[in-house]
Amino acid sequence: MNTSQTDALLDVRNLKVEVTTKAGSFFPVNDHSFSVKSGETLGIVGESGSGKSMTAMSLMRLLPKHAAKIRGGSVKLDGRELLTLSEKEMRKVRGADISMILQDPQTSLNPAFTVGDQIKEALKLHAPGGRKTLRERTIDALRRVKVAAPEHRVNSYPGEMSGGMRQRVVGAIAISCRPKVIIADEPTTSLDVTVQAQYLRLLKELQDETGMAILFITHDFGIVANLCHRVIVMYAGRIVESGPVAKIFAKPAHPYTEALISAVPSLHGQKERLTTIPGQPPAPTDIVVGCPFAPRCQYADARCHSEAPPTVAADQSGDHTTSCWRAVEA
Amino acid sequence: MAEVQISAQRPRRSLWQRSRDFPILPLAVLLIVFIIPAFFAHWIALHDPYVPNLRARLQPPIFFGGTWEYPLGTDRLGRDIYSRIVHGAWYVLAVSFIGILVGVVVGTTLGLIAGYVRGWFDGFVMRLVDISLALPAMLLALALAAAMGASFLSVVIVVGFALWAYFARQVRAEVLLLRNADFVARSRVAGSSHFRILFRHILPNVTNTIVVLATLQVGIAIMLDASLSFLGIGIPRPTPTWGLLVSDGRDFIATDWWIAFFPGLAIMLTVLSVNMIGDWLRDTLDPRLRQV
Amino acid sequence: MTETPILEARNLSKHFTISAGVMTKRTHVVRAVDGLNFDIAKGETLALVGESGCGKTTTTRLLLRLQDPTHGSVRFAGEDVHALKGAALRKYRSRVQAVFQDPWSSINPRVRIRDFVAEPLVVNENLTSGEVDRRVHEALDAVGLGPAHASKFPHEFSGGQRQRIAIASAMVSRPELVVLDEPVSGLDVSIRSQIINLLKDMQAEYGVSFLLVAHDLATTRYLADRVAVMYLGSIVEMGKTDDVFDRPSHPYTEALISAALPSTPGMKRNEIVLGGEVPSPLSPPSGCTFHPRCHRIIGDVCVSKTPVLSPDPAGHCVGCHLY
Amino acid sequence: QSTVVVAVSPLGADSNLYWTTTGAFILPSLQTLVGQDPETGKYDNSQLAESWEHNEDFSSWTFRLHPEAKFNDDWGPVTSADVVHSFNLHIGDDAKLSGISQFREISVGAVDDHTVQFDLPAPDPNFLFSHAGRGSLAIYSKAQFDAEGIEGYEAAPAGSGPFRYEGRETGQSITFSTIADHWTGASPEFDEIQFRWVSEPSTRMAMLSAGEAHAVTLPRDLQDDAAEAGETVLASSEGAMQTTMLFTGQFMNPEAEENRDARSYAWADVRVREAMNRALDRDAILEALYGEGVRTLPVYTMDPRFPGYSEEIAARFDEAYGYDPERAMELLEEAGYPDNFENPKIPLVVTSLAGNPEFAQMAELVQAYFDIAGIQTEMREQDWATGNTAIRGFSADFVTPMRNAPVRPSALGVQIFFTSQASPHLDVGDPELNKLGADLVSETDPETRDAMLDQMFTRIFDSYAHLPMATVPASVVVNSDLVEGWTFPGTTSSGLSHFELIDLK
Amino acid sequence: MLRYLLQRGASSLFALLIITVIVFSLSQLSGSPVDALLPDDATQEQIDIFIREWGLDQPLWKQYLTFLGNAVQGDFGVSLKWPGESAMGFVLDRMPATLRLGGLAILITLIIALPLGIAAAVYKGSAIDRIAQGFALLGQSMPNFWLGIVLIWIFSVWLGWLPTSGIGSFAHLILPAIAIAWFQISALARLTRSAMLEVLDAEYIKLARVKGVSEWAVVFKHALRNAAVVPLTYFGILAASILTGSVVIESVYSYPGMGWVAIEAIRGRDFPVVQAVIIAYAVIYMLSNLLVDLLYVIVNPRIKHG
Ligand SMILES: Nc1ncnc2c1ncn2[C@@H]1O[C@H](COP(=O)(O)OP(=O)(O)OP(=O)(O)O)[C@@H](O)[C@H]1O
Ligand SMILES: Nc1ncnc2c1ncn2[C@@H]1O[C@H](COP(=O)(O)OP(=O)(O)OP(=O)(O)O)[C@@H](O)[C@H]1O
Ligand SMILES: [Mg+2]
Ligand SMILES: [Mg+2]
Repeated sequence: MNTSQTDALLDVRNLKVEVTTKAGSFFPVNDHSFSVKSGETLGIVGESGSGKSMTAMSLMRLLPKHAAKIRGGSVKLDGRELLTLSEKEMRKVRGADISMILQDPQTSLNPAFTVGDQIKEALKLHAPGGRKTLRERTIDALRRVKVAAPEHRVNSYPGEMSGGMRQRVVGAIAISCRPKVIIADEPTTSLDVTVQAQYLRLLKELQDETGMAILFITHDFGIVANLCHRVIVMYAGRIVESGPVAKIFAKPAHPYTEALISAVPSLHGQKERLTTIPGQPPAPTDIVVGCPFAPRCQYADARCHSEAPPTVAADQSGDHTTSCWRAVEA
Repeated sequence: MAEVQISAQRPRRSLWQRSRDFPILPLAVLLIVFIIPAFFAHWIALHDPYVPNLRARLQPPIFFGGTWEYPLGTDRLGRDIYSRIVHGAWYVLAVSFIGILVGVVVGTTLGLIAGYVRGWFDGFVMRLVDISLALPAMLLALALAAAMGASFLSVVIVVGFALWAYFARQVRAEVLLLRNADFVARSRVAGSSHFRILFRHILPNVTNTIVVLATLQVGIAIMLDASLSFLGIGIPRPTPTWGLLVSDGRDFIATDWWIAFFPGLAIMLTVLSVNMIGDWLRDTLDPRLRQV
Repeated sequence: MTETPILEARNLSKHFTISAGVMTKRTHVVRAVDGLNFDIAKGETLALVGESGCGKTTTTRLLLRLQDPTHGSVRFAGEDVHALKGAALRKYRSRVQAVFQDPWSSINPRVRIRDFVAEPLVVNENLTSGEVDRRVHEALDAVGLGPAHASKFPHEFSGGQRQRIAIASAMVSRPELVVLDEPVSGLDVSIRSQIINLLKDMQAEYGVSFLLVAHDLATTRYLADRVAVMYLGSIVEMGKTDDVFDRPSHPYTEALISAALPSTPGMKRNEIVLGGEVPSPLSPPSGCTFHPRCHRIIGDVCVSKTPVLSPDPAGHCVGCHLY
Repeated sequence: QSTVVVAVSPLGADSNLYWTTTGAFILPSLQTLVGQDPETGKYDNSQLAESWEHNEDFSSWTFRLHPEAKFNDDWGPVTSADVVHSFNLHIGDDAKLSGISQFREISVGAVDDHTVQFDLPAPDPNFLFSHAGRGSLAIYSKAQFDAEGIEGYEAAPAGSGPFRYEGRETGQSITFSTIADHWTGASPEFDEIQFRWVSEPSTRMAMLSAGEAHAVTLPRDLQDDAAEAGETVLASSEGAMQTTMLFTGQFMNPEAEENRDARSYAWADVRVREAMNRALDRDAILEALYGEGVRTLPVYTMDPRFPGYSEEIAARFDEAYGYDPERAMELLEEAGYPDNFENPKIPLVVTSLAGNPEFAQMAELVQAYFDIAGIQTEMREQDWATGNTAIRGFSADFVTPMRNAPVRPSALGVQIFFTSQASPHLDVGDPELNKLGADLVSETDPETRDAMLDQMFTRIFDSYAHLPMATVPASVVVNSDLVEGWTFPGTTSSGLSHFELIDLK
Repeated sequence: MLRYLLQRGASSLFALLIITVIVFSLSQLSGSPVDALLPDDATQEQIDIFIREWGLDQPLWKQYLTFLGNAVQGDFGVSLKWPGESAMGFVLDRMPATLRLGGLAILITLIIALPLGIAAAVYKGSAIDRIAQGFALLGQSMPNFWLGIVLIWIFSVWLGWLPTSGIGSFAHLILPAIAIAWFQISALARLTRSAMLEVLDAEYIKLARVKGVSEWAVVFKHALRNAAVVPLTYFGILAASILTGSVVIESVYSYPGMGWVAIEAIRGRDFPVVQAVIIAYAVIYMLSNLLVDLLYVIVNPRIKHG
């Protein structure tokens, strides 16, 4: 386990989020610890509902007000604790130091304002300037995300743009104040293959240019394989495995990761029958004893069903961890 | 994709699961002031609601100098207010129920067809909706009463007329969405006729809307009935509809306040409870309707 | 796989007229589908791939007779689909079925699973209710759901289970062709493979033909026998899956396949970067519609002349002036 | 400057041209020929006519005008020319006045500057009623007409009364100022009087309580409440109104050609009519409706103030009409309705739409008493017009409340409500009454007339031709902090008059 | 834009045409004006003159066409109850009074309902929300004439702050406006609350927060601009219900506006005025809906761009 990494830009320790609903309360983020360095891309993969977005929103401290509460842990950005900041201080951090690209380009822009206004608003909040300079910086931000004819596009409404273009505008808002960390929550799910490729390339270029860290949330292993340096795999609110991408693809330590990787048909390989994971993930409010993946795991034994596995190193290097009894035994 | 996941994460809870937050108190109130009186008036009334007792005129309610014989006091002709309210419940129930039924049947049918076939018929129905919204119900009621005389029927027609357009509009809007739903396409692929699609697939999906809307309209119907009585064009005397009771007692608000107060309270409690239950139904069955 | 085709689309076109805005009376014509020609053989899977808005869904809707074509025809077992009436139409309805993308909206939430699955039987065939039940249970069984589920309502099922139910309903009338419009893209990875396997099994067991529309190229490759690549309403390349994926001929196909991310890290790929925006079908470019973004443009001919889709001896068709 | 505010319910029509209204409210700035004593309601010369006389058979009437009478605003003295001019306006095509049809046959001429003579087509001993109680003729200034035309009247009609027309807000109010040195010597204690039309009684009551109004008209029950709250209820010195319930249809002559359905009316049988009368506890009903001190009415339209009043009938009232439910049931049984008069139900008309608040209650009370005797009724909410249409079309089948306000001379009333003479549709179809009615019109000998009227009332009384109710004074509630008193006879259509006599504190 | 409004205008005109048919046939259904307008003792001759004058002897369709032809020119004949006044002229005369009253009622509604609804949405589940919802429910369950009378007694009679009835000063408007607004406040507050809740859930609100935008700006700039469409749509209905409310309330407060005219005219069988007043109501409703359409385009730039 990579404890107390001194060079970590964003360091999350034992983060716990509780959600309370009428059906009961549960922890969609359960004791999460991870960190990212500058210039690094950390992938977060996991099934729908596994708590990826919750993790992201708790880092921004923008959890749904009544439903969810942070129940412990620490989030340090550049050594500064974010969880204890006042709301006002936190507002200064948002957008400026840590920013976010949301999932759906169709709905994440306000339809009532021009895209120029929406970019300008972010700039004005964190780097005020005169009308003219603001406008120039707005156009510049659009240019950086490769929007054609940015001088004209600033006056467009989101409704007049294509999905790919809108997602680039969302990107422009996120990077406009040159944040240190960007959280991208499935930014390409609804985009076409070709557009997606363009967008990912753009993100990479921007990262090279600014040295920002990216937390990339996705459930597409293709993206992880091509974009990320390290990855954490989540299942039912827990981190079940984390480590460098190459290692995890080469030798997944958790049965869930293993199954997930082999369940994806390959574009070029053989057409053998796909591996499947039987069953369904547990409902969030289900009370889980033992390993949450045990009911679907082909290796599960009695202990897996009765006792939750600890997080252990999967190999000697210490940068690859997993929580599985098999790894403990090994 | 986003949508899919949202629904994937929040599977529908069954009605039973949601019944935990059912508003018990409003239901109890409704039963006590509305439903039970409506059906069992003869058993629970203390006096004949129609027979004046000229010796017991204007008795105040109990605790205000009255007696248990007339717990809510008596009116100008010495009739027991409590018994009149209890008997009136039936008519209020009947007017709102039948009036809304008229509105539901007319509005839903037109809305369903308009939304499904689109084209000129849709345009025509929407114009009718405009027209009915443009003609204040109260004026129509007045004109109708002048034309055919006030009667139970005319009140029901007015209530139905005032409400159908809301059903038509809402149902149509929903049908417009539903007709493009995949399950409708699937059903057509399977070979279903338009009739079957409309009534087997689309109608069941708007019933929640209709039920919720109907519940929320009960209040409006009762209020309309009361206003009609106020203008002297409600259900004719001596039927003790609540609206008539309030409106008969309105002149005495400053002195013999109980004549109008208790029927008014009955209206208020009923409408309040119905609305609360309607709100709950809406939140439970059909959150899309939040804007109704 | 080169038997007589069960379905033939000839010069199939669908143009939509839309008004240009609330302010003007002008209208535009959207050529959503423009002059498609393709066949589907018995037991074969043909995949349609292409960018969003290129007309894939519209094509399926034409085949399913949910819309009428502007030009051209669809023949199923030799008969013009859009001219069918009465009993012949009912027959067609039971022989061609569909599965849609969204498992949440493709099942009527107010109908029991049994009734949903049984619908193609109930409306097209005269069966006793016992017979219907038997067939429904059979179909549910085939997709791995027990008969106990028949009396439940859709909201009691997960996305993956719903998609199984949708497949059961599509298969219950033993159709000869099933149109699959993005059948797995709404599902999580771990569930997705279950459905893909199921579809393969079904085809193997019943010999049904599939018309598959898919976003995900890997899935397409895994499921399809032949692929048709669409761009702005037209097919630009069509051929055996392996041929198209391993040796793409049309520049657009090349770009498309190169853009797909390999699922293992460290794999090299020569990504072809497409310039410009996806053009709007409202005003498609002249000549070859792909020419403004093409990296292998050869000259004026691309701008002025519409290429034709010409097959090579192996049946691989490409619509490009290069060939 | 002091303004007296009087709030009443809205009038049937809102106009300065009196003849275009049906005649409910005469502007207090205008005068009629004949006045009435505020205490006794007797005709007097307090208005424009100083004296009058008629020929032997009541067919020619001569009025002498007060020579000192003059119009306000310097429109000159009131002369015969003004009377003739006004009369011609009143019988024009746009005239809607109640009773104006009789006027149309009259010829009027100026004898001299201050004498006018009316020549009637038939004798009319009650001619003065048209000039006082009913007030069919209001005197406008010819000089103003000649100078300003009808527009002048519409803007501000000059009158000769103790008030000057100041202006109106249509539908809302009308204001008059007082004339300082009026030719009659009347001098109101206030500078202005404003009438407000307010339809909600509770709002009027609120106005009174809030001190916004000096005097308001209120329904009976609210009068009690107002009295309890310390306000003063002033009743008119004379009966202002009679109420009754009438059977419709020409039930006394079921054979009549146009009366096709009369046979099916239960009340075509005199026993049923008696039973219905016997079923009513009038004392209780009237107490509930009008409070104490209201007189029962032996025969509708018969009034002690007018010729034709019969002491004998009044004396027999209790015996013949007294409350006796047992007798009522016996009668019903005899008439063939042994138990519980099932069908047909008798429709009782309520007309709350037209704003007669006590009619609804009257109907409800009557229904309750009928019910005790086993007479089934149902309420029918119906306005006057619909009722009149039915009566005119001989399709009326209901019992309807009716009022006679102001109380007409007996001869006039009985004609209107019971014979075919004055109103072809309201009569009860009794050949005998119709004949007497026809004879009465040409009869001029007072004694014979008295006898004939007596005969008619006896006939009506004995055949239980209606359900008579009460003679009721007009009343007004005044704010006891502001108003000391006010005497008015209650003999006009609106009940109110003699505003100059309002006595402020 | 213009075309869009023209289109809406044309369909409104069509609706108006239908309304004229309804209005006309209503007057045909009811008892004859003869009995309403002539005294009980009118002679046959008087009746005949009347029938000829009013064209009551013509065939129905002819009567309708005459009616329509005149109606188009704003001529509904002369009032019967207010002699000397032209029917439409009389209604138009009263219209400013009603518009003033309705305008104030709308203003009160907006001033109270919008902040209340917004606050309830922003502080969902808090005390404010519960109070707002309680208030909303209460507002929807009290008969407005009853409220009107209670207000008179409290504020005019007992407290003596405001006049009981009538027209004139601004003070005269306050009570009736409140009585009319009461129900609308609850309806609009509920609506605003739910629209705001919907919008506050949207992704772009999240994005605004991610940018570090203050809560105030999130609510009033980002959310309200989008949520405003819903209350705006309601505006047309609001206008109609305020007009309807004015019928009863104007009667309670003896406020001589259009609603008062409507009732008095119907009671007095003044058909020309009844017809004029209904048409006038309909026109106001249609116009307010056109206004809403116009505002739509302003609030919601998406429409402008097709
Ligand atoms: N506002 C909320 N109220 C209650 N529960 C919520 C809320 N938002 C999310 N949840 C629950 O929290 C859990 C984690 O949700 P989260 O959105 O983090 O999943 P995710 O991994 O991002 O899924 P996806 O891939 O679908 O975006 C889920 O079970 C979800 O149902
Ligand atoms: N009913 C319609 N009216 C007007 N245009 C339409 C209609 N249906 C589809 N189109 C247009 O036709 C084109 C093709 O649409 P289609 O839905 O077939 O694309 P698709 O390939 O299925 O896209 P996706 O991958 O996003 O589902 C699009 O530009 C679309 O906007
Ligand atoms: Mg998420
Ligand atoms: Mg599609």
